[in-house]
Amino acid sequence: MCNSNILIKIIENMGKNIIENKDYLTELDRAIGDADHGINMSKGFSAVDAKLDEMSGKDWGSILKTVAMTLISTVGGASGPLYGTAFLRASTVVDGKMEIDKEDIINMFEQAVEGIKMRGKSNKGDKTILDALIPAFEALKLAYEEGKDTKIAFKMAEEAALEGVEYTKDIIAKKGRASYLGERSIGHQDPGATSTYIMIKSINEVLEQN
Amino acid sequence: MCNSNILIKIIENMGKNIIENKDYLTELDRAIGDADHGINMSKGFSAVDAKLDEMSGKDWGSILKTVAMTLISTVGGASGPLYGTAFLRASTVVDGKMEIDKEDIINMFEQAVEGIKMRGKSNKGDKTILDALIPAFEALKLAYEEGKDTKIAFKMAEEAALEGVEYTKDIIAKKGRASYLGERSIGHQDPGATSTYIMIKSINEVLEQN
Amino acid sequence: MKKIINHKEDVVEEMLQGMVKAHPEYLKRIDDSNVLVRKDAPIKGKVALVSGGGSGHEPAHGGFVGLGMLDGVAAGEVFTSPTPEQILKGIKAVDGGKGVLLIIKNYSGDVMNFEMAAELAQMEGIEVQQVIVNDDVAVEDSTFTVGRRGIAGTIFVHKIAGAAAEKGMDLDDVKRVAEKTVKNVKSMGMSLTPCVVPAVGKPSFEIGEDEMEIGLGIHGEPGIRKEKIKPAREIANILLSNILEDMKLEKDDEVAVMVNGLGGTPLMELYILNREVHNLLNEKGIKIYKTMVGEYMTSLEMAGSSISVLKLDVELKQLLDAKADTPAFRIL
Amino acid sequence: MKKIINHKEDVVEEMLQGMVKAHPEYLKRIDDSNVLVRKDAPIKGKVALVSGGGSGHEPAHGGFVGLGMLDGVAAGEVFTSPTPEQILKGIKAVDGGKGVLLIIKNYSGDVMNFEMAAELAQMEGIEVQQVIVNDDVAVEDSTFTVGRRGIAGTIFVHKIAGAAAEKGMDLDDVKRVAEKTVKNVKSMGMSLTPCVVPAVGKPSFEIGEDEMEIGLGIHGEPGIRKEKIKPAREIANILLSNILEDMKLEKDDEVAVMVNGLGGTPLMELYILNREVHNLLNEKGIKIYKTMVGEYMTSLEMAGSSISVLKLDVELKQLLDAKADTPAFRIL
Ligand SMILES: Nc1ncnc2c1ncn2[C@@H]1O[C@H](COP(=O)(O)OP(=O)(O)O)[C@@H](O)[C@H]1O
Ligand SMILES: Nc1ncnc2c1ncn2[C@@H]1O[C@H](COP(=O)(O)OP(=O)(O)O)[C@@H](O)[C@H]1O
Ligand SMILES: [Mg+2]
Ligand SMILES: [Mg+2]
Ligand SMILES: [Mg+2]
Ligand SMILES: [Mg+2]
Repeated sequence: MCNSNILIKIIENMGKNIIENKDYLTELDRAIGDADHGINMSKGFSAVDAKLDEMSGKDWGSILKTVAMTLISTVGGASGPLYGTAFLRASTVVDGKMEIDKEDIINMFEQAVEGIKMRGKSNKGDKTILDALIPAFEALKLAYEEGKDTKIAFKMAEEAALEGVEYTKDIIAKKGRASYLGERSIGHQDPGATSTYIMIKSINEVLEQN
Repeated sequence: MCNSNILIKIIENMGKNIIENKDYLTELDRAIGDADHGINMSKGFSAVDAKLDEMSGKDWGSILKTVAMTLISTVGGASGPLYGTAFLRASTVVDGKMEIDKEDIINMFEQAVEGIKMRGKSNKGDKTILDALIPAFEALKLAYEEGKDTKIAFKMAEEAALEGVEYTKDIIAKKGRASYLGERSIGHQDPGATSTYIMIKSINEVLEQN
Repeated sequence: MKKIINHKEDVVEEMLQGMVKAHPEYLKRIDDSNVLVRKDAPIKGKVALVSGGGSGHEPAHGGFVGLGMLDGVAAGEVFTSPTPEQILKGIKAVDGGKGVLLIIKNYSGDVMNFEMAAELAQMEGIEVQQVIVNDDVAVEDSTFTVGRRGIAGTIFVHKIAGAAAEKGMDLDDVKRVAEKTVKNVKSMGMSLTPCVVPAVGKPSFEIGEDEMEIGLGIHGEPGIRKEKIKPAREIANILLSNILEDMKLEKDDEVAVMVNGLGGTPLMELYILNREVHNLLNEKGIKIYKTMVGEYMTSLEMAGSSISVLKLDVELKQLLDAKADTPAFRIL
Repeated sequence: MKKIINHKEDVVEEMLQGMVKAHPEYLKRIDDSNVLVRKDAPIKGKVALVSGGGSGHEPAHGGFVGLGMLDGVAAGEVFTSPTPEQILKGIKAVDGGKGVLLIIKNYSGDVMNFEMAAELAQMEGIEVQQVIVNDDVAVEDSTFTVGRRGIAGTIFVHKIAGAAAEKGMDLDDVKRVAEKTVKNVKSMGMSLTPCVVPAVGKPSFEIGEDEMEIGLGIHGEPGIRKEKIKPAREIANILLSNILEDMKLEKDDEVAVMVNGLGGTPLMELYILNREVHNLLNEKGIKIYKTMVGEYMTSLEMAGSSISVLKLDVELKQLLDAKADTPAFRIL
């Protein structure tokens, strides 16, 4: 159904949006972290960007694995292994596939979520990436179950991710550097959840044009 | 000529005078040292005192050697090895002798001076023990050469020692802790030269009564 | 900040160069990476041990690379985990075909990065197992960590697992003795002064002129409490009480003891503390088989010390005594 | 003053107890004296080596007692010479019938007390020789010393003379190689912070927040000058220039290098300094045969480092490489 060409466009757009939001993400991480999330992610996606040409024409699994390995070896900071694992797990679902279907999409997201939970020993409510990713996944799954098409499903995922980002403002961090601040982390939006949202939004932008 | 009984009395008197001057010597050492010369010497001579009985009836060499070894192992601080060496060297001159003569006296003093020079790598003018002991020895030797008797000779040695102590006030210290102070040692009397003087005076006090 | 460094951004790079220049007979560096491995790595047919973590704890961990201890280490920035690809480089450089055991100190970053590297290595066909060291009894769920932190007791794991690997034990057995060591070792520390991370430029925390912090972490993470400094005897008592409360030691049990300097405490004081530790353990009828006093896992220039107690059995004693030849620790 | 001690008057006593408790396989104490000797002393038919000095420089010197290095040491109060009778106890306890060599650091008190002990030992029929170590090129005729001071280069003398004695060389030959080592080794240090002698209770000298003192002595004796702290590269250059100006080294000469920590400087920084030392010596075509980086002769908690360069020949290399087994230094 979905050709891997669209994946290349999605990844390219993710990179564009992450890099555009570099300072924003960094400022969020200044408040409750070490002020480098934007720097880390931009470094990672710049490196990914440089590999877009060589990924062209490859299968979904190969592309996602390349993204994973690139992020792992360039991001620096917790988000590297976390997002890297997410992409790596997702890649195993669609290994060798040039075309994928809804089942694959759901499974990739599920694997991404499980990967981050396992790698970060974290879960919803810890004020992390997962507080955007898990609501997004649940909304996506629900939309598909209700028979919605992919574009609608992802729009709903994006909305849920945004709500998740908002939600992270008011809770205490239990994982990552923000957790070192204890109650002082309350009132601040989580950087990782924000970059997750940006990435999901980036998927939508590409789906709309295609 | 001189029986070793008199040596016992001399040593006893040295101990009495040193201990009486404990605070005085310590204060001198406070100004240009580490405020312990009186403490050191009193400790040494108290230990010597405890051995007076067992030294009674022994030969000159044995008595002086016992004093030497006792001072070495109890004085603590530079004056221990220095005075210890002086007494040790002196003891070799009169090893086994129950009676000694002027020749022995001169040789004992000479050995004491040489011993301290060798042990301390020092000489007259360094603002030390030797600035009392060398003048005392030279005065003693001169007095004997001029045919004076022992009591007179030692009085002259005592005077020379006192002059030497005075002299130490105005010179810069080149050895020992006082030398750490450089020019700030000028204007202060040397503790070691002072205890030397006290010891020579102690000899005289005994000679007068005998 | 007064340090003997050049540019603060270059401290780890320059330290690694300095280590290799100092110990060419022990260490080689993998290209320009932050990975140091045994000069003779990979050793075919031997289980390989990889460890590491943030820099700033020297001699841990590069100082323990060599015969009978570690095969390779990855060094992160000061007090920062190494990245997965650095660790993976280490794993690949030391893999002798019998598998690799990762010795990981329990800090979120270290665990995440080492586990990521393990997964990548397994994807490349290398068998990787891991143990997580969590010997610090001071706090549970501190900053940086879920559960207990890994501190100086890690060196016991390096030694014992290293000896097991050196004598040809297989990966399962090397892991088994490593796990046994982790289970049997408990530690706790205290600090008198903070340290200064070069990139930060100022002290890592504040402490009064007459205070000590009990249970402080090796990156300066908060401990149990600050209190007025006490004599060595009471410090030993506080630390040992916490340790012994956690271990179930009985009269006539045999232990190994480590009195570890955090960097700024003179060796004289570590020996004074050791005297207290021995006296206290002797009072309880606990037999001390071996003692290590010195700087094993430091925190830059922090003044303070940690005490580790390792409960021994026949196997652990034998592995503890086995020959070792590394820059920082040797047994003939 | 923040230290891990009990009563300040008991520091040396308690440290000695702590050392013996830590290293029962290496050390024994002579009664209640401040003398530590090899567990297996006296070794009949072997020249014995005795050293020591003030406490506060640990691991020097008790840490170097054992096979291939020292037979016995006498420990004085902090930064104070041991007394002649302590040293004599040491001489008598280690005398194996082939004579004793005293290794004395050049400080007036040490020289006086060790020479006094030598004289007393000779009176008892023990053959005693001595070497005086004066490797510090920083100052001539400083406080405490006539001529140059003995600092970290002393450890090279311990090792080389120790190896000579261990292999059965006679007293004249052991003294010969010790003298050769003294002649061939030059050192210089710098400090960033003072130390605190327990009995005194306050810092041994003052130094600005951004200053270093070049050529400071290990008891805090004045150095050449205070100046603004410089990067490691320049520190190495200053120290090495002074050292090399004094030695006559030529291209292709082989040396051993020691980068010694004074107590409070992290090992990371010592390795960074070592990198600079190696680079500078390499530039001059001088070959570095062996490097030692760590705390060998400290000054309590003083931050700083000293560099020692030892010019080698075939004999010195062989003795430097020889097996050694002591608490603080081992070669397999
Ligand atoms: N254990 C974890 N599980 C999930 N997400 C995490 C975890 N730890 C950190 N994160 C995410 O990583 C983000 C910080 O990333 P980044 O700043 O790049 O790394 P670092 O914290 O190492 O500097 C946090 O905002 C959080 O969302
Ligand atoms: N090298 C030396 N030669 C001769 N006398 C010396 C020498 N060094 C020190 N002294 C003497 O020792 C005295 C100090 O003795 P004392 O206070 O007991 O020892 P310390 O200086 O070790 O505390 C000095 O006043 C000086 O007279
Ligand atoms: Mg961050
Ligand atoms: Mg970061
Ligand atoms: Mg004095
Ligand atoms: Mg004194």
